[in-house]
Amino acid sequence: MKTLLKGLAGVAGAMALAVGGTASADKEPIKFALLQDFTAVYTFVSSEYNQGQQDYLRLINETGGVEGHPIETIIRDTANEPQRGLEAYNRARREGAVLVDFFSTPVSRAAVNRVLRDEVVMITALHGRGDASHGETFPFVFPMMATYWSQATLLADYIDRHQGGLANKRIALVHIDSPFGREPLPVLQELAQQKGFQLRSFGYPSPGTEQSATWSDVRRYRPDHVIIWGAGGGQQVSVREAIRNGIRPQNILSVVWLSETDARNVGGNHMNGVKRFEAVASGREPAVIQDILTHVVEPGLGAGPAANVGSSYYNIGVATMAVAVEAARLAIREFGAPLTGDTLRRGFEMIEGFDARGLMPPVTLTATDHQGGGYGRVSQWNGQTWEPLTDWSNAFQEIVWHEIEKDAQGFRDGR
Amino acid sequence: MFYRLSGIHHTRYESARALWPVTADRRIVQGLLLLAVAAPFLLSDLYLTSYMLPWLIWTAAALSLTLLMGVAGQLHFGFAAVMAIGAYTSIHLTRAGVPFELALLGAGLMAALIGCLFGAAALRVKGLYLVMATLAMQYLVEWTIINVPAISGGAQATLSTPDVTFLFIPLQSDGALYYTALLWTVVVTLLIMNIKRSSFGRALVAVRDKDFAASVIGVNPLKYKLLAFFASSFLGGVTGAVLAFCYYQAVTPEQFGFNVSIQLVAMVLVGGLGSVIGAYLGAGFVLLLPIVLTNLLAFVAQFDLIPISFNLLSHIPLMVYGALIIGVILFEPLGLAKIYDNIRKYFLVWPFRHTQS
Amino acid sequence: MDFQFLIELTINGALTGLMYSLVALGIVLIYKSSGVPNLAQGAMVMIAAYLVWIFAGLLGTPILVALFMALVGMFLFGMLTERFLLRKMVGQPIIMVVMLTLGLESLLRGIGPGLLGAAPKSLDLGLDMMPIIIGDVFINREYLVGGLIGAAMVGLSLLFFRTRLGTKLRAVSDNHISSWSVGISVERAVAISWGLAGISAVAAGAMWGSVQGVDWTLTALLFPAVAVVILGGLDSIYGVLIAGLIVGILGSVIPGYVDPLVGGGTRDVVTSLIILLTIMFRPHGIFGREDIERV
Amino acid sequence: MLPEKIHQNLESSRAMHPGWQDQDHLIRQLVNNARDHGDQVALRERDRGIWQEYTWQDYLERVMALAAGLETLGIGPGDRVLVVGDNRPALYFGMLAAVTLRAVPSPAYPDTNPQEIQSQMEAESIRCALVEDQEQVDKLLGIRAAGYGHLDHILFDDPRGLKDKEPRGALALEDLLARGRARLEREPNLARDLQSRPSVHDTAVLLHSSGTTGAPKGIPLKHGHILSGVRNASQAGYFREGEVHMAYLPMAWVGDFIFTIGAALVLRFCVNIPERQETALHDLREIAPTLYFGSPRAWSNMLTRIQVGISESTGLKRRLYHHFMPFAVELERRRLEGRAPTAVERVWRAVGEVLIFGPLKDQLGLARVERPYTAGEAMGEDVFLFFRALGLNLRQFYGQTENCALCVAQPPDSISLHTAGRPFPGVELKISDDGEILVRSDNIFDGYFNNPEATAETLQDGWMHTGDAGYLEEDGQLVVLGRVSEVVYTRGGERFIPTYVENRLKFSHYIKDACILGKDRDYLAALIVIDIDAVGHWAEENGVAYTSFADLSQKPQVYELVRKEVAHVNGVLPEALAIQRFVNLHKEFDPDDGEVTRTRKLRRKVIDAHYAPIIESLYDGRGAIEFEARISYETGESGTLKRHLAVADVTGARLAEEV
Repeated sequence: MKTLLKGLAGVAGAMALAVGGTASADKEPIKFALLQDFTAVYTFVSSEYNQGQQDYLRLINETGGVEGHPIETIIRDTANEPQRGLEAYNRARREGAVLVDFFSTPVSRAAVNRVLRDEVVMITALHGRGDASHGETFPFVFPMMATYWSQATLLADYIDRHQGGLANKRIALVHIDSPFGREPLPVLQELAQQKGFQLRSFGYPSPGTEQSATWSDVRRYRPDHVIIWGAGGGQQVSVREAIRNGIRPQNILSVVWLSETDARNVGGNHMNGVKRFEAVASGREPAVIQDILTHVVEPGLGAGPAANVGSSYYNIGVATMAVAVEAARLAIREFGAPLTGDTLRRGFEMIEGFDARGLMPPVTLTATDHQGGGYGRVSQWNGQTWEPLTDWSNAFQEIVWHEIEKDAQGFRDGR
Repeated sequence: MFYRLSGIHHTRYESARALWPVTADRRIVQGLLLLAVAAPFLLSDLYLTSYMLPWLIWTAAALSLTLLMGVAGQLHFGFAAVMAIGAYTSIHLTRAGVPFELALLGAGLMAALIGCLFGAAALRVKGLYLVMATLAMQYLVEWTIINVPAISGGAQATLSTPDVTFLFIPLQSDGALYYTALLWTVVVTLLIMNIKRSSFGRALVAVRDKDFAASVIGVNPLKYKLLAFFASSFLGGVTGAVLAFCYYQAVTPEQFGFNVSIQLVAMVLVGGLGSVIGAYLGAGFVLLLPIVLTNLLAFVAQFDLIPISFNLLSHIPLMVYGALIIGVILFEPLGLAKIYDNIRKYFLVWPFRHTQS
Repeated sequence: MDFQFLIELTINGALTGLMYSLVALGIVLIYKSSGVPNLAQGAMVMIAAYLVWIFAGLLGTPILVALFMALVGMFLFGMLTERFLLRKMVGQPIIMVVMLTLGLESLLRGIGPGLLGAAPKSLDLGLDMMPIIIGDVFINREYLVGGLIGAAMVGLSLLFFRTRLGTKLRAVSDNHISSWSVGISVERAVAISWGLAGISAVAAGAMWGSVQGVDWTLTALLFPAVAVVILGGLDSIYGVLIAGLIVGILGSVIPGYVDPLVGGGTRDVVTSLIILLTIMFRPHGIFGREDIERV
Repeated sequence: MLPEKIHQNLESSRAMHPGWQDQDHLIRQLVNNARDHGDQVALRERDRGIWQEYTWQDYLERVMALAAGLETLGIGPGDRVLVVGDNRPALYFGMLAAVTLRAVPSPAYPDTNPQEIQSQMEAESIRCALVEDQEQVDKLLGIRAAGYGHLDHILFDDPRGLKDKEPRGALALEDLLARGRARLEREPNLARDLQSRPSVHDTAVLLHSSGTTGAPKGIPLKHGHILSGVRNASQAGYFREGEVHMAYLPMAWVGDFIFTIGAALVLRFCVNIPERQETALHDLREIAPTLYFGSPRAWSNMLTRIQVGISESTGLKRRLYHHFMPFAVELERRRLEGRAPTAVERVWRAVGEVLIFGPLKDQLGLARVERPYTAGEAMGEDVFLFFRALGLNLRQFYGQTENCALCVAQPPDSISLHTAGRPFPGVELKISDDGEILVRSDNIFDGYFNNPEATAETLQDGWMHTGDAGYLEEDGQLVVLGRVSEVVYTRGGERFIPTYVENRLKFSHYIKDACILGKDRDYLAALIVIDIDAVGHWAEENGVAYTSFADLSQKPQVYELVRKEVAHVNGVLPEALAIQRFVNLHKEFDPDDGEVTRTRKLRRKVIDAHYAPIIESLYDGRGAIEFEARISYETGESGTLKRHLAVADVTGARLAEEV
């Protein structure tokens, strides 16, 4: 019985999707597990995001791998269901994955305890628990980009610096009515006290496809700025409703989840001037994207439609893998092969000022800070592309870290 | 062929109504139980923790629901909410220092109390309207959990399960978690089987078949409907707690969403309404089929034989799943249990086609 | 000010409600003829929206032509669904039918995004996004059009039931067996009602697709549509109209006043409560016929 | 009966059987069993789905209580007690209670018509009857109303329809039991007294000959006959202690008394009684007896049931059956011829045991049977081989009611197809000069009831004349040919026994009954009764539509089918004895019409009379006949119905087969 099952496991092991690679990468492969939701809730992001991840890893393999080690990916659909995510995780772990990316908040949350126990690195870029930035509490979890708290503070900071200051302003937070939508509330409330502005939150029910009543109310509040906090189809509805209700696009600021597709769906030039938080540069200009075009997309090795290359979510995917590969490189250099979850973690914690050749703000991860500083910038839709308005920066990190500490403490107490 | 029925005679009605009067069935059950007990030694941790464990727990959930839907005939499209109540109750109780064993009881009671509110609708309507009413209540419970941070656990809306012991064994190792789940599932299984052949079970069946008629023969439909909701919700609540502690080890509202309710109903229906073995088969089907399909497709995809997009590939399990549910309902409305029954009968009457006596 | 807010909420809510009616109409048409609660209507709306998008967005045919082709396509789709799936379910318990339509929903939700890509598609019907402003009241132009179409579809359905074919359908909805005995083909009537549900799905898909983009989230329209259907009565076309207005208005006005107090989106709560309260106090809805159960 | 008479009988019996111990009787066996094995289950009865058990103590207690009760009704030594009904524990208890009181149970078949019962009652001056249920009570009330005045007591077992409105003289056995119990309590020494009353020389049961020729004769069997018969058989290994036995055969038949009471008491059988006759096969499976007795017809029916079941079965199962069954039959045939199977064959047979034989035996409820027996008439070779091939050690008995049916049996080691076996130990057997089989032993009765002429004819010089023709093989095995009285001659002087040919015909599944004609005629011809189950099934399979038995029997396809069967039998008969023509009858032979006995033996005279026009047509060359069929309705009235019957020639077919 046991041998039979081991045989089965062997077959399963052979299921690991090889990204391929013809170059000199000939040492034993490093396995990354990209276990994401391709069919349920996050499909609006995950297809592009995952394409960026695959293309970048392909680029690495095509150009010699990580210190000669090729990277293999294990890609599975989890349909955003925790039990399927956990199955895929357990399987990937057996197959030797040292890094896992669920790109799904519920699945990541359900897996936190397991990755901590199994010592597998879990990256939770732009999703998952914000308090996972607390490296001591969550040694194997790496948000590695600005948490929602950092995004909120940065947007507030932008208003403060570039749009006439925060003091005595009326800010509306229009959010999807879910834990994710409510996440920025505490930091914004804290800021409202510090900076003396009015804040009101407006929740709309998920999935956010119908928000008209909410926006009538928002209009009545006569906000100076609206921060929209949603994801997927709800975002473009928010933008349309905001504009319909006479809110100038310039005064609409969004969480990171607002993309080219959303702009297309809003249609015309209605969205011109809408701002969003940006954790990673979009477009095809960054050198890494150029390399991908040359080495991966043009030879026909791309993982998806070439049109997606350079889109916001694609580039975020590229950035996550760029950081991960960098961490792997550092780890192998420092600790040698084979790479384990623990050495990879320490590799991550050695990353200093890494910007993926201009794709993203320089990120520095330490044993305590797994967020990497919470850097980002504000960009604006100009009808064609997202045009950066500011340099990479961060803001009010003390408030952010107050939240991080508080929730991490809660997590430690719960254990 | 494996069945030997001759010589089996009963001198009391009790033994004639025994759970497994046929030796071969008893052997099968014993064998399966033995395999289940030995599973931690036979299976790799992947199959133990990702397949066996959730399968057992979901089976317990499907069994709890089939008591209500199959035996008592009360449709319920909000059972995930009932399980959520159990899960959250148990976590908050253990966090407050209540021993796990009592917390399980509390989870069951709380779920049963609120579950009876669901049942209130059943006193008024049935069939499609009951579906809609329970569906609406599922939304209400979900909304309440999400919108009351004291329940859902603050900004992160995630509550990790605290370390607990069950019957003096710390619930830490995979084995301990597995055996706890196994124990619970066995308990639920035996309970449902015995309810089905008790007067309570027969009263429920009478209510299911025609509640007016049941009242004529002296079965109070209101009382039994509520009892059915109470019992089923109690089991569902405890199962929710077991799910949280033994499998997820953390609860978030998404784990008990509307789609989970639908999946539970699918388990019960695909398995076969009211059938115990069907709950096992249905839970396996609904829970494991998409996983197996996904892995299978990933395996096939690596050979690059089929030039289809990754996007389509990842949606195939969803389509197949939908198609199979349609298929089962169209071609075997009595579910997988009926298919099992057909296979069993095939051997039971071997070498004939029908029973001969 | 407050009064205007109320008016705005009411008007926009009413229009939204009428757009829900578009989705609900399909459910009622099918239930009326065959007693089948089609919980895949949301998915049919999604498929219809994808069809319109394929013709208009992908192939670039003019929007009216695209709509017409989608109408034909969905009419056939509805008929085929009835012929190959639902017809075999005659005599099965309601729960089986419900699960079958849910299975169909799963299947469709895999097919649409699976074949066409998961990212939302934009569907441009050429409607101006700017609201109509009357005094201080903003009226959503898309909702206005959608609401008018919704009302028109309901009206058309009512007229249709006065035609010869419609009379047959009415007879079928009254009693299968007696329709049979006077020579009306019940199967055909039921199939046609599915085809009509397909047509109403096109109207709903086009409108909602234009409002929120075309992707799987269109299936979520099922929930408010169910509320409309329950409130109006499962077999009443008038009910769709009236209940659509009520659900839309309540789902707009109540959250408009309550949301700021509780800081959450209460519209689904309102919808849930409408379903619950209707079922508890008037299970057969405002206009629905009450079944008499015999032992 | 007068005490002096009884005493006189006793004395003469003592003189005849000096070896019998006076207190060695059936009741003593019962007492011993209750004393030594009181907690063991003696009797089970299926009642409303479950099996009610009686231990030996229960058994004894009930018999004693009933005896005590019966005595209060005035039943005493020498009284005959009529017993009518299906097998029921209470009836067995009642019979033994009567035996305890030295009265004589006289069982009758439950479907016997009132006239026959009345003549039996008159012949035996019955005063008390022990019956099963309301149906039999009504029958007896009818007889009483018809003028039989001596029936004082009707004791019934099943109170349904009778409770609280008992007719005059009727009493529930349950009430009698209570009465007896009360009496036993009042008189502490009564039980012991009752137990010591019977003697081995008492008549234990009064059975009846089948009445194939003339009126039934009473056959009294004494304790001693039964005990010695059972002991002989057990000594030869035909029964063992503690067998599980199924009591489903009619209580009026000698075998049932011997097995269910005689052997069961001596060897402590566990006796099982089915819920109803119709459920007997199902109940058989629930019990899975270790000893099973079935008439050749019952075995043959069982085989038909299997074959019909298999032909309806699914492909794989059918193919497996059709592979393994012929294989095993062939193996068994060779084994009987003395050729041992090879190792490979043995292994393959073991595979078949798992796949087919074991499941089949399980389905039939014969999985535990170690001693399957048959007796009564000749058994078809294919039936015999089939069950032996299944792995059942099926063997044949040969005997008559007069010798407790325990006379000759096939020994376990040397079985051949055509012999009846060897005599039991203690049984002497010889063939008379004119070829009749004669037996002598302690289990042969002492004479017919009130019929000295018949007794003198049968018992001569201590030898019983069986009336069967036969011969002994060199190894001492007996071959039975048929009734001596049945030997007849054709006009051409060919000697034959119709039954022998008929039995060969009946080996076909399609033929239920046959009557061979030819005595003083030019050639043999046959009246055929088709088997409605088998032929009906065949018709369904072959798309032959039919409405009724009569319709089916006249279908040309059915004639063709029967013709082949007849031609096959002709193949094993001497040419001069070939059946040349036959008619398919439009109905079955009916015991109510007197055409067959209750045990389905032909009454040729009746048949000759009933079917005279048909028989004539068989010999006058006509191809068909219009027949005025006589119909008996259940009310007892009769009418006529015109039937068109075809007459078929076999010769042509036979020639065709030879070509």
